[in-house]
Amino acid sequence: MRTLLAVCPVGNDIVYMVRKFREGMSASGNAPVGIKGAVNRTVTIGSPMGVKLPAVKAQMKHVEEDYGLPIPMDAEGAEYMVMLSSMEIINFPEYLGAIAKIMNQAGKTWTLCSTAFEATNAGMQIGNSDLAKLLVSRIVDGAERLKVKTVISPECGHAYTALRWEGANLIGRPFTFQVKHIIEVLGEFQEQGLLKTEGFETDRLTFHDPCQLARRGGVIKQQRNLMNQVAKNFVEMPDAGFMNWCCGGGGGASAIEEGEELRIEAFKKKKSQLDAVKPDRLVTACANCRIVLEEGLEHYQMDIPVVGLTEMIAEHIPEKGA
Amino acid sequence: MQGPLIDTLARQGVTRRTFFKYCATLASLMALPPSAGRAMAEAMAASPAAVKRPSVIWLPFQECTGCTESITRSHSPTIEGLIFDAISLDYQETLMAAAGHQAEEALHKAMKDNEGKYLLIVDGSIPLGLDGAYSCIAGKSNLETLKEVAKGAAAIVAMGSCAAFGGIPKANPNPTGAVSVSDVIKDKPIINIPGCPPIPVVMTGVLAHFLTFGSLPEMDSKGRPKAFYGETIHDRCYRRPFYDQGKFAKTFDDEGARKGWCLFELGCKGPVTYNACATVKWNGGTSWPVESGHGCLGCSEPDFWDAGGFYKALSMPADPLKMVSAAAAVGAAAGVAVSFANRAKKSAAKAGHETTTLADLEK
Amino acid sequence: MPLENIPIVTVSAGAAVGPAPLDGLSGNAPVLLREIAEHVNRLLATGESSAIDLNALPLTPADLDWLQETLGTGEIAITLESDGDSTLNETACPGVWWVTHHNEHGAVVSRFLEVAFVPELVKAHPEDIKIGLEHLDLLISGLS
Amino acid sequence: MNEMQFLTWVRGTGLNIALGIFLLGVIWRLIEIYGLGRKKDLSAPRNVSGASGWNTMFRRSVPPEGMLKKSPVSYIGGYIFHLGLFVVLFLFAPHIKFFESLLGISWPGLPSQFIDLVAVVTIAAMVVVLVDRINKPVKRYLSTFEDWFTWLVTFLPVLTGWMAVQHLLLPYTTMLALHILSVEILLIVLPFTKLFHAFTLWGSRWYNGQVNGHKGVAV
Repeated sequence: MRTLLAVCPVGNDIVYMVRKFREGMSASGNAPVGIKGAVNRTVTIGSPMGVKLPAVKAQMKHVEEDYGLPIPMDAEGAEYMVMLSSMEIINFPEYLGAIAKIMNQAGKTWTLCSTAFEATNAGMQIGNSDLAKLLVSRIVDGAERLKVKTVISPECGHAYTALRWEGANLIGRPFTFQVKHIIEVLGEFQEQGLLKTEGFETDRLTFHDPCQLARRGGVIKQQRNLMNQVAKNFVEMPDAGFMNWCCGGGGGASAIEEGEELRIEAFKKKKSQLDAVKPDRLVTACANCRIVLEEGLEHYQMDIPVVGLTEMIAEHIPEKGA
Repeated sequence: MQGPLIDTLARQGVTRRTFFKYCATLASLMALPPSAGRAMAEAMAASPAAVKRPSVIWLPFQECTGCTESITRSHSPTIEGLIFDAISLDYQETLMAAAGHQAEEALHKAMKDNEGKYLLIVDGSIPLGLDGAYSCIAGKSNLETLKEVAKGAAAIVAMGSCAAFGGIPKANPNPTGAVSVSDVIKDKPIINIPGCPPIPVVMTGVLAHFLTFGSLPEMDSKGRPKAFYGETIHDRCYRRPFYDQGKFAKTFDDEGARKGWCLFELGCKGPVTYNACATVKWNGGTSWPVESGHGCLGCSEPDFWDAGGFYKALSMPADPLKMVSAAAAVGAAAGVAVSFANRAKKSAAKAGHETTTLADLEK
Repeated sequence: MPLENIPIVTVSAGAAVGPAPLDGLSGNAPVLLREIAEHVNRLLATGESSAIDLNALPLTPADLDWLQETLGTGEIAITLESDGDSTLNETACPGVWWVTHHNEHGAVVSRFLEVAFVPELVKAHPEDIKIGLEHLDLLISGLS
Repeated sequence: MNEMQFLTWVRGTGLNIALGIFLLGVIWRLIEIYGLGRKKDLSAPRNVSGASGWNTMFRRSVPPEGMLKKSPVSYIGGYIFHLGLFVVLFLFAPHIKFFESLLGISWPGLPSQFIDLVAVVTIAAMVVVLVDRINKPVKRYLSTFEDWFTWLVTFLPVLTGWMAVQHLLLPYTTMLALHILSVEILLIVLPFTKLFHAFTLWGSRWYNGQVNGHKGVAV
């Protein structure tokens, strides 16, 4: 599965066609059950997985203890406001620690926002502009209340697209702040020499480009520069970058149970890419991709762990004072 | 006139070699392979000359006498004349000495004496308008005459495009209601020799066939002898190679025209015209329209007069495109109207949009 | 006004007259040589004579000139006087005859390339020979 | 109606109607499509050189890396028949004469033997593309009536034109008339089917390129 966007000779953009279709289906109550639930939880509770603020706080506390670094919340005037996806809060707490380490090393001020910690925009996934707008507005309100310069989208494809490209159009006015993907921010730090790492990964690594980040987001070079900073044995899969093949869960297939068969079938393409380079580990920068990839790798009994790029970078940041 | 034809000819001073030469040429004209010329010559030479020359009646209707002119130009004293000596032309208004009642008598005598055996040649179309009053001979409409004379004919030759297809009299708006012979007569073998005028040798070729084989030659779907009308002017045109090379005269006096390039763009109808001009040529093989620098008019095809203009290339529109500007205007108007409607619909939808809520998802 | 002041544009006859001047070659003539060779081969192998009707082929006047020039002139040139001349000329390739029939006005009515030991038309027909024999007999009887 | 009258009709009345509907449809649809306008994108643009509508208009003419190998039939076959259609349509002398009569401008043509060859190659390519559509389960599944229909109305003018020139099956006059008739059907159908891409191609490429160029993606 590779979006038609990249190849259609007459310039059809299938994504927008599907979006229009979803708009109608969702408004008429015909969206898949699973995704309806996710939207419901995001709107009422604040997160598609039902994570509430106390859970985030508990997580913050754990990370603060583990890393010995403060995790600021609602710090007005901070340069960066960091968003999380539920996936990271529940499954990948390392992400928060990684951010703390990186920001600390770069000497940047940053904060979480108590009214807008969840980046995932389930409204956009279900294809409903009104709900998507509601969810984006929470982030905009939070960012403007805290007067931050930049909002950082987590390693989550949809969250990034919803905020970076759709957000301003949803609320009908340009943002007063910038929106960046964490990989973009890391790339900037790297360029500015604010990202100092030590040691190298020596096993064979490859990188899976999330479609929302690369093909639909324009972030392609940064992740490669970052990979090369910490990995000795980084190999590219065939078709990597702009023309990369989907994890199998793109276009919302990961958000619904009915999509499982499709995901497994589509993963064959990914498998052929992986078989071509036979990596020891697979690095990516999208929590959604990560889960779908893991599901696929398990199904095809491939023993390739999947890791997030941000965490991997963080692991190479020297301990403070060390 | 008894004995083989060749003896008859010999008595008229025609040697066997002359006859064979004629047959070779005739075969070439009839687009038959060279070997056929010899076979034809052998067959004709050996065949007994008819005891009695077949009677031929020639009826002129709405015509210009061009066909007769064409035939007579080839008539005497050429070898074709010999073929004519082999027939008895019993009625031909232009050529016969008789006139008035005598002529009518000759016609009726020939019809009576040769009933069921005479060959009827018709040139000119038959007007049906005003009960045929547009053209009458001896107080009878052409329609009446044709029906009467055709009754006893063995076969009919429709000479020229008028008799064969209605010709120029039938051109839009066809004021006289002109039709062809085959539109009127349905129960007799009819052979069409169209052309405006037809090539003389085609006429003599058909007669030669009738005399030697006693039948009409093989015909195409339009009733024309295949031997002469089997291929298009274009296919046998000596300028064809220039067409294939994409070399065209753009005007009648440009460089291309002087170099003899293809006249397609000047409106030549050669590609859709079936006739033998390109090989037979006119005026004793002197030249023919395309060789003298003018495109083919398509005169041996039905309705050539109304086929979209003589100087318009075949690939050009036959009529002025009247609808185009109107259609463009209507299209533009429709486009603008629909655009406004779309915009109105869009703003109405925007104005009437009820914010969807979670409840809507569960509808 | 003196006569020479009247502008008269002279156009050379070659350029102004005739539909196909020297460069009017269609490219159809050279391929004919192969066909002629086929016919000659057949003549040698089986003795079967044959002919090509040049008027039936899309050849320009320039093509015909080229062909005639290319085939060249042989040793025999026969003229048949019968209702207009016919010329039967051997080309430089023995067995290949260029046959042209004219009508009594001198116009060319048909043109053939005949591949034969002797062109058919040249041979005397037995029937005619019989008549000639009768004539001979008559002459002989006149001697006595 | 004999074949000459048929030919005169398709060259006259038929052409008049077909060109009328064609123009009406094309102008209507172009105005309607472009009249829809384009919303201003309020998100902050990411400027990357090479990422713009103009770039995409040309870049999309070249198969993206690796795609040629992935679907050679679609790309090579597609290219051949599109180029073939272009050559046959615009460089065959009788066609140029037709355009000249409509537009008043003309240009040099190509020898008809060459056009003939191109026509045969085009026909072959179109057949291959069709067979590919039938054989590949995904393509077959995605194909609707319109896909088969538009293939046919595009194919027929090439086939009948070639057959007319080659004197195949029917007399030239009839075949030529059928050829023109098939072109008229194509003209009538074109504005209202996917064949309209002949007109919208560049615009939609530009649009696509522009939308993605805003994101800094050179599509």
